[in-house]
Amino acid sequence: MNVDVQLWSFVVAGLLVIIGLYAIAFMDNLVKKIIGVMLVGDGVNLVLITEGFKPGGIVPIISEKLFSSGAVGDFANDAAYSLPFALVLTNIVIGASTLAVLLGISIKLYQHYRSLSVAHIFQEDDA
Amino acid sequence: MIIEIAILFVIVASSILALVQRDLMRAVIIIGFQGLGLALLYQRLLAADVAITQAILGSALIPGLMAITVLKTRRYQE
Amino acid sequence: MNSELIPLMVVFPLISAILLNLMHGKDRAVRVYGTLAMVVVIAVPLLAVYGNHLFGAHPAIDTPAETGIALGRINLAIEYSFGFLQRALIFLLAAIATFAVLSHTSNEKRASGVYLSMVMLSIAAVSAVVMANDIFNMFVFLEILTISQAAMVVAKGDIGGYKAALKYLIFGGVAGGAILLGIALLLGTFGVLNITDLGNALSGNTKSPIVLTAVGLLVIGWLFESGLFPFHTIKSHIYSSAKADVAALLQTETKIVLVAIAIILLRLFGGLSNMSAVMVGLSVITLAFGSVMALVQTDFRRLLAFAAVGQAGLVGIGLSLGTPDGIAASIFHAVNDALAMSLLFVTVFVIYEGAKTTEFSRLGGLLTKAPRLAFLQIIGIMAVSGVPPFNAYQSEYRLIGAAFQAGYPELGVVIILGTIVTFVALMKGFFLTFLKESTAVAAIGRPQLSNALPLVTFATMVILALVCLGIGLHPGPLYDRFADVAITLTMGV
Amino acid sequence: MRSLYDTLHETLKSRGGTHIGGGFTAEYMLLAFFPLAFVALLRGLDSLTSAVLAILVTALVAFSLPLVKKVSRENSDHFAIAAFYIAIVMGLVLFLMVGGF
Repeated sequence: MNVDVQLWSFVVAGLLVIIGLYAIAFMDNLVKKIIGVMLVGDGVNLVLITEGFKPGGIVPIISEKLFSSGAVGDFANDAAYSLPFALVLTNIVIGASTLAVLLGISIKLYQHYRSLSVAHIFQEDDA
Repeated sequence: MIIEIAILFVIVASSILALVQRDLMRAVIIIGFQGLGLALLYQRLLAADVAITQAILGSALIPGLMAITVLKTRRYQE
Repeated sequence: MNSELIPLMVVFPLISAILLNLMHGKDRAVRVYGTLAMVVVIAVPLLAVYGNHLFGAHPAIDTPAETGIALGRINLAIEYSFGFLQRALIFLLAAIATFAVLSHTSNEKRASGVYLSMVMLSIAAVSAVVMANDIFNMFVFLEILTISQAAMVVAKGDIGGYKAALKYLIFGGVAGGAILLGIALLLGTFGVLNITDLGNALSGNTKSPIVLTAVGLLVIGWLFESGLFPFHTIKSHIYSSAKADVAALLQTETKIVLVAIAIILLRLFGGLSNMSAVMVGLSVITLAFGSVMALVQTDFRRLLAFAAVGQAGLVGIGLSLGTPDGIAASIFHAVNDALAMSLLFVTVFVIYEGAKTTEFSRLGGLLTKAPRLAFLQIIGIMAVSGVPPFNAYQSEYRLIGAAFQAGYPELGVVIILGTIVTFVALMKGFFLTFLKESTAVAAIGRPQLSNALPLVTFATMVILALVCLGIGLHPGPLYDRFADVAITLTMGV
Repeated sequence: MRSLYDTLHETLKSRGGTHIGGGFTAEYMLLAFFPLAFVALLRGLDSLTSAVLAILVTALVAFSLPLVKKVSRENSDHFAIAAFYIAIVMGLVLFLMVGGF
C-alpha cells in the first residue's frame, strides 16, 4: 500500500487546528479551552515538521562515522531539511510555558469563582 | 506507511475523544496519548531531536501540569 | 566598534530578568539592581552606532544551485538591524519602562523581583521585535511579549486582572499560531526566513494562493499584537485591568510593536492592494469603536483604555496607506501618542491612589484638592487630542495631509472625527473628575492628592508634559528623520 | 409619533444617570462614522454593488437605533462575544486575501 504520508500529515495538522479552534470557541470548560490552545500549537508544529520531511531521507544528525567514511556528501543529499525542526523545538517550549501560565491563571480563577465554566466566570461582564 | 497512518489516526481520535469527556482527568490522560502519538510521528518524519522534546513535554509534563490543575479544581465538568 | 552593543539591547534585559527573578525576596538588592539596570537599558540605544549585527558572525553566502532557492545570496545568521527608527522606538520604550520600574521601587513597600523581571522580559522582547530582520525571531519574541504582558497584568493581584490575562493568553495562542502558520507557509515556499531575502524572493511573486494565505495569517497576528478591531476589547480590558504605570508601559509597547510589524509587512508585501485595504478597513473600524466606546464608559481607566485603542487605529490607518508621508506621519504619531497617553495614564494612577476608585459616580470636585494634577491632566488631554501647541497636533495634521494625498479624503474626515470624539470623551472624564460638584469624594475619605504626590510620579508627569510640548514646538528634528526612514522603506517596493 | 430624541433619551436614561450626555454624543458620532467608514471601505467596489450595500447598511442602521446601546453590548468584555467577532474577522481576512475582491 502506497500512501502519501506528507499529504496526510498536512490533513491531520489542519484537523488539529480546526479541532483546537472549535474547542476555544465552543467548549465552555476552561481546561478544554486550554487543550484547544495546545491543539492549535500542535497543528502548526506538525505543518512545520512535515515541511522538513523528505521521503526516503535520513535523520539530519551528523556523526563522526559519517565524516570518517567520507559520506558527508551523501548525507547532504539525503538528510531532511532541519531548519523547520529547530523552529518547532522553539515553539514547543514557548507553547508549554504559555500553557503553564494559563493553567496557573485558571486555578486562581477557580479559587475565586468555584467554577471552571467560562460563561460563569465572565457572567458579570455582559453589559 | 501503515504505521504512520495508524499514528495519524490515533492523534486525531485522541484529540476528539479528550474534548468530549466529561471527566477532566480522563481527558488529561487521553491528551497524553495524543502527545505521545505526535512524538512517534515526529520520529517517523525524521525529526528525532524534536521527537525527544515532544515525548517529554507532550506525554509527561503537560498532562502532569493539567492533572495538577484538575486536582486543584474540580474533576467533573459542570 | 560600538555596534557590538546592538545585541546587548536584547541580551542585557534578558539577563537582568533572570537575575531579578533570582533576587526575589531580597528587597534591597532588587531595588538597587532594578534601578541600575534601567540606567543601562536607557544608555545602550543611545551609545550604540547604527549598523547590522549578525549572530554567530555567519556571513551571507552564494546560494548552492541544487537547493532551489531562487536568490543570488542568502543570509545565514540571524540579523539585527539598528537605525534611527529602532533607536527612537527603543529609547521611548526604555524611558516609559524606567518610569514603571521607578514608580514600583519607590511606591511599593516591598519591591517584587518577579514583577521587575517581567518588565525586563517585555523590554527585551519589544527591542528584539523592533530590530529583528528575521521573521521567526520576531515571532518568538512576540510570544514572549504576550506572556510577560499577561504576567504584568496579573501582578496587580485582583481577579479582574486574571480574567483579562486569561482572555489575552488564549487569543494570544490563536494569534501566535496564525503568525507561525504564516511563517511556515512562507518558509515552505521560499526556504528563507531573513526578511530582506524573503522580500527579494517575494518581489512580483505574491499572487499564489499559499502566499496570500500567509499574508492573511500574518495580518491576523498583527491585529492581535496591536489591538486592532476584533481584538480591541481584549486590549482595552488588559489596559484597564492593569496598574496604571503598567498600562502606560503596555500601550507604549503595543504602539511600538504595531509600527514594527506593520513595517515588516510593508517590506514583504508592500505592493499588495488587498492587504492595504484590509488593514485600512480594520484600522478605521478600530478608531470608530475605540473612541465611541470611550465616550460611554463610566470608569476613567476604562475610558482611557478605549481611547488608547482608538489611537492605535489612527496609527494603523497611516501605516496601511503605504505612502511615504503616511508611514512617516504614523510612526511620528505612534511616538507622540505613546508619550501623551502615558502622561494621562499616570495622572489617572494618581487619582486611583488617592481616591481608591476611578468610577465617575464616586469622583468629583478634585480641582481644589489637586490643582497641579488637573493642570497636568489637561495638558495630557490636549496633547492626545491634537490641540495645536502639543505634539499630537503635528502628527495628526500630517496624517490627515497624507490621507488626502493618498487619494482617501474621507479617511481624513474620519481621522478628524475620531480626534474630536477622543477629545470629547477625555474632556468628559476631566469634567466629571475635577469640576463636577460632588459629595461622594468626601464619603470615601478626602484624598490628599496634591500633597501625597510622590516625587517620582510628579517628576515623570512634568517631564512627559515638557516633552509633549517640546516635540509640538519643534517637530522637525524627529519628523524629518522618520520621513527619511519612510522614504527608504518605500523605495524598494 | 414620538420624536427620535425622546426615544434616545429614554433608552439612555435607563442605563443610569451620568451617561446621557456621553451617550448622545456617542450616538451622533456613530451615525456620522458609519456612512464615512462605508464610503472609505467600499470605494473599491463597482457602483451597483456599493449602492446595494449602502442601502442595506442604511436600513440596518435605521432599524437598530439607538446604536450606542447595541454597540456597547457588542464591545463588552465577555469571552464569547470576543470569540465570535474574532472568528468572523479571521474568516473574513483570509477570504478577502485569498479570494480577492
